Amino acid sequence: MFGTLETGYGYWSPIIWVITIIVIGIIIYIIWWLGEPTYKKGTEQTKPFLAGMPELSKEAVTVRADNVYWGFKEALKHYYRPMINSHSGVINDYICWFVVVLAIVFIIIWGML
Amino acid sequence: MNIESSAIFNLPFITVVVLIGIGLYALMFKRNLIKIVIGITLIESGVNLFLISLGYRKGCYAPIYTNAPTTAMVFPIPQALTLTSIVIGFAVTALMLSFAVLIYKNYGTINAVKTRRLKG
Amino acid sequence: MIPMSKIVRTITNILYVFIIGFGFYVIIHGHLTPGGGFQGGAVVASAFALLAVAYGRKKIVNLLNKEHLSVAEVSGLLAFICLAFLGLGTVFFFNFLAVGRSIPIFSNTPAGINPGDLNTAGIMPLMNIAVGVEVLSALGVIILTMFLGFKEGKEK
Amino acid sequence: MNKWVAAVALIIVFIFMFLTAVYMHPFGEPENQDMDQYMIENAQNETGANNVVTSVVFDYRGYDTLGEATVLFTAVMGVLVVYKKTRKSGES
Amino acid sequence: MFENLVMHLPILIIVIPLFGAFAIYLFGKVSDKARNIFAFILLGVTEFLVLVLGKDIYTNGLRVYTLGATSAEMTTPANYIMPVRIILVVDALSIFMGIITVTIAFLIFIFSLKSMKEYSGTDKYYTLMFLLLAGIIGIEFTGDLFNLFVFLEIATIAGAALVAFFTHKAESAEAAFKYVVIGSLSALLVLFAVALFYGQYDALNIGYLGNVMEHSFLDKIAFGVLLTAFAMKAGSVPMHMWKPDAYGEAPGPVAAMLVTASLASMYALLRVCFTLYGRGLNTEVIGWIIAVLGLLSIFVGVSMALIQNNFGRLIGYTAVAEVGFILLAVGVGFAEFSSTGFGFIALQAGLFHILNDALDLGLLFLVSGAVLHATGKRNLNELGGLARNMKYTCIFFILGLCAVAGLPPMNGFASKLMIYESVYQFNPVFSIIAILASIFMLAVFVKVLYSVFLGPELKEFSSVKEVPASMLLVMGVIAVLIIVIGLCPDIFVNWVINPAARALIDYGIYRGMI
Repeated sequence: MFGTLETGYGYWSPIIWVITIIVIGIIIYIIWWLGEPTYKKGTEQTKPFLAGMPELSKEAVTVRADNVYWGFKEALKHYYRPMINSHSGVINDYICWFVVVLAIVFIIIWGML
Repeated sequence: MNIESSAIFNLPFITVVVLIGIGLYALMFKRNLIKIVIGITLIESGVNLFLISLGYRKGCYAPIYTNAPTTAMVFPIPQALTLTSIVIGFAVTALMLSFAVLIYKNYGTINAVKTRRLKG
Repeated sequence: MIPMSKIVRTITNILYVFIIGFGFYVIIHGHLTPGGGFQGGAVVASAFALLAVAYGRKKIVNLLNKEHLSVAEVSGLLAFICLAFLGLGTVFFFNFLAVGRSIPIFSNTPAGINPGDLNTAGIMPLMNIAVGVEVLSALGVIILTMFLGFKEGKEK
Repeated sequence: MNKWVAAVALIIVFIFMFLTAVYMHPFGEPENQDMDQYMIENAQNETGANNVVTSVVFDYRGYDTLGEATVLFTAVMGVLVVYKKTRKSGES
Repeated sequence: MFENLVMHLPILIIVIPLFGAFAIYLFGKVSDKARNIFAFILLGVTEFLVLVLGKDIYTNGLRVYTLGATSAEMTTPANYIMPVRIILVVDALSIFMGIITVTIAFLIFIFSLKSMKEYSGTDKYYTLMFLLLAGIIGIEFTGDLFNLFVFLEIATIAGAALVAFFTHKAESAEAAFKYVVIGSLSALLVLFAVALFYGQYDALNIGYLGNVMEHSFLDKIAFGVLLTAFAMKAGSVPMHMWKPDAYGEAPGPVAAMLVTASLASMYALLRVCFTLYGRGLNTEVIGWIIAVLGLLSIFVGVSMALIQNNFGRLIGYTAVAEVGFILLAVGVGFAEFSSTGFGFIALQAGLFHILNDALDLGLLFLVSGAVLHATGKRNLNELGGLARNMKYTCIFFILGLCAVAGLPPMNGFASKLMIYESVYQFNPVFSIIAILASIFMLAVFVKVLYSVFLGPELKEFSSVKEVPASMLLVMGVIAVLIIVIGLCPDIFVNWVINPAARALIDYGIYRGMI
């Protein structure tokens, strides 16, 4: 069939995938359409409820890139600290890594002879 | 191949390896950017020497027919390759040195350990 | 950089003509003797370096113009690549002037060991000159640029 | 990166390169010489130049020479870029 | 006449950009507009020629071009046993890489017209861009090892000078210095390996060397040097650290071009492994080395990308991971080395991923360039809420995100699915790690999407305008290509990728032409 890619184990057909997505979308739309239309724009419903506090300004609630995935980074602290240290930014270290890999490759190739 | 005899007669090749080794040492352990450039230049000289000494044949002359004493000539191709490689090395050296100048202008130092705002 | 002493400048005045002349000799005899465009160009550029060191920063700007040099460089390269293009009737880089071709320029045939004849080697003398011009002006531009340092432009 | 690991790696690389030098054919006695012998014998007839090196540089391997001249041009461009006037500050 | 033109195409595709580079510098002294028109025409011609050559090679097989000989097909002199001149050999793989390179360069040129307008020294920028293009195509089309070194140096020097283009920023000089040191070191070691070949066999031609090679100790050493040098140039862990530096500091379009430059190193690695050495090596061990390097690249690249705060640098780390996917697939393909079964599928997947990598990362780098153009900022901490003012850029970024993270139905998904499934049959653990890393990749780009485009509108960006139409057009073209390749991957795999992979496996054809 058009658009079917043999992947060695099975196959991948983007056309079928797109059709499936469209069908699922239609079903979702039908379910949404069957629901009760009590939502109204511009009323009290749409405002966020922050435990009765006044809403903070947009600037204050912006999550900056450093804080995204903070928990993940904190959990993997012991992995990230040596990784950041090894990316030291010194050109000599880059070449040291190169020479180390060269030595390892030489040893493997020599053992292979 | 008889290793004992060739180890003595391959002295030019051993010089090449020593040059490349010194160059790699400079690249790995010297913190001065100018010395790093010198390291690259050393490796380049080593490779050039390697090429040119590969083209040598015993008892032969330069491959130029103008008033040549004999037609026994050394290999011409390594000389052409070395010429190319020397010019390329010159170009790279000029570019690296001007980057070093620019780094000095911006950072005020050419110590590799201090010029590392890009890390992590 | 300040100019050097009068002795140096006088000797430079005498020498640089000879250096440039020797450079062009090496370029033109590239197909007969050791040397060629690159080596000769480097020799000529060393005369530029000598001038720059002897005369210092202020005067060298009047002596050598970077714009002209860079235009000369591009022209040399364009000449070189166009010579290569001219062989395109057969194959790129075809030596269309050499031995046995129809155009009788640079097409004498040397045989064996001989004292040398400038009128040989096809497009090689032309390419030598093109490359020589390119190299001398390229090295000249590099020497001048690095010698003069950063421009007094407005840095932000 | 540990300095000692790097030093050991450098020594290993050096040893292998040393072995290359030892295993290379004896200096001055190359084994295969077909390509160079062809040029020594035929360069003068084919190109008309006395200097075999020049005929290699500009005829047999002229394309490399074009690349080489281009490298020089590129380096000049690079040096000019480094020393250019800065007009705009792009980023804060 | 037409047949004659097709014969000369391999050299013309390299030389026209080279000629253009020299001429553009002269034109730039006269007028900017004339220069741009001239450059546009030249690139258009090159694009057309590369497509014509591609059609010819996919129908008639590979082409050789002997420079300076009396006839282009005469690879060896009459009655002589070996080639003495430089020979260009263009087979399906070369032209595949060539089409990618020229197309990306063409698009990037149109993008740069507006985005680089307000910086000084634009004529040097375009000259260097053309030189970089010529260098990359020279690497891809050549059949001569020393020539490969020369063009590698052209690409390195031009790339380094372009990385340093923002001279008003201190970091760009540092990144360029690192790039040129790493690049010239690897090029010099390549030259060392070339000298080893030359000393033994007195030959420089890849095909001829493949035929006569005896796989002695020196050849194995040369292989080690070549493998490591090209892996470093391609940016594989642990020799990847120059890559985020250089990509992060280069202008966006330049970074997109540098992606194709490192893919050209990947091509050189493939050429050395498959065509030069072929089955003479212990393919299983070498395949394992390459695959492990790839796996490390995937893991380290993705995990380091997650904590970056610079837009370009973050994409640079994901570029490391993408190269890792290619290396993993190619390593599996090399370990199996057969024209059937999962090894061949893995090789196809690796080549397919080269195409997708160039497109996806190209799009993302162009988006970063567009953001830099619009806001003047690259630090993710300072950006936010741009989707309100830059709707189209945001949409293109989301498309690129889906493609690079491997979400269906984008092109990245198709190639990654092939990689997972074929690698799974080689070693299940590798495949699982690759899938996990792909999920992380999505997380990385969701972070970028959130911190750059989503979120409340910030005051300092309230007057930001959408980038000019030509830049949007370029990003749109790449996005359309991504979707088209994603929707009908089988056409590309069967028509384009399959011959390229076959050209690698059946190395006898390449060697037999000499």
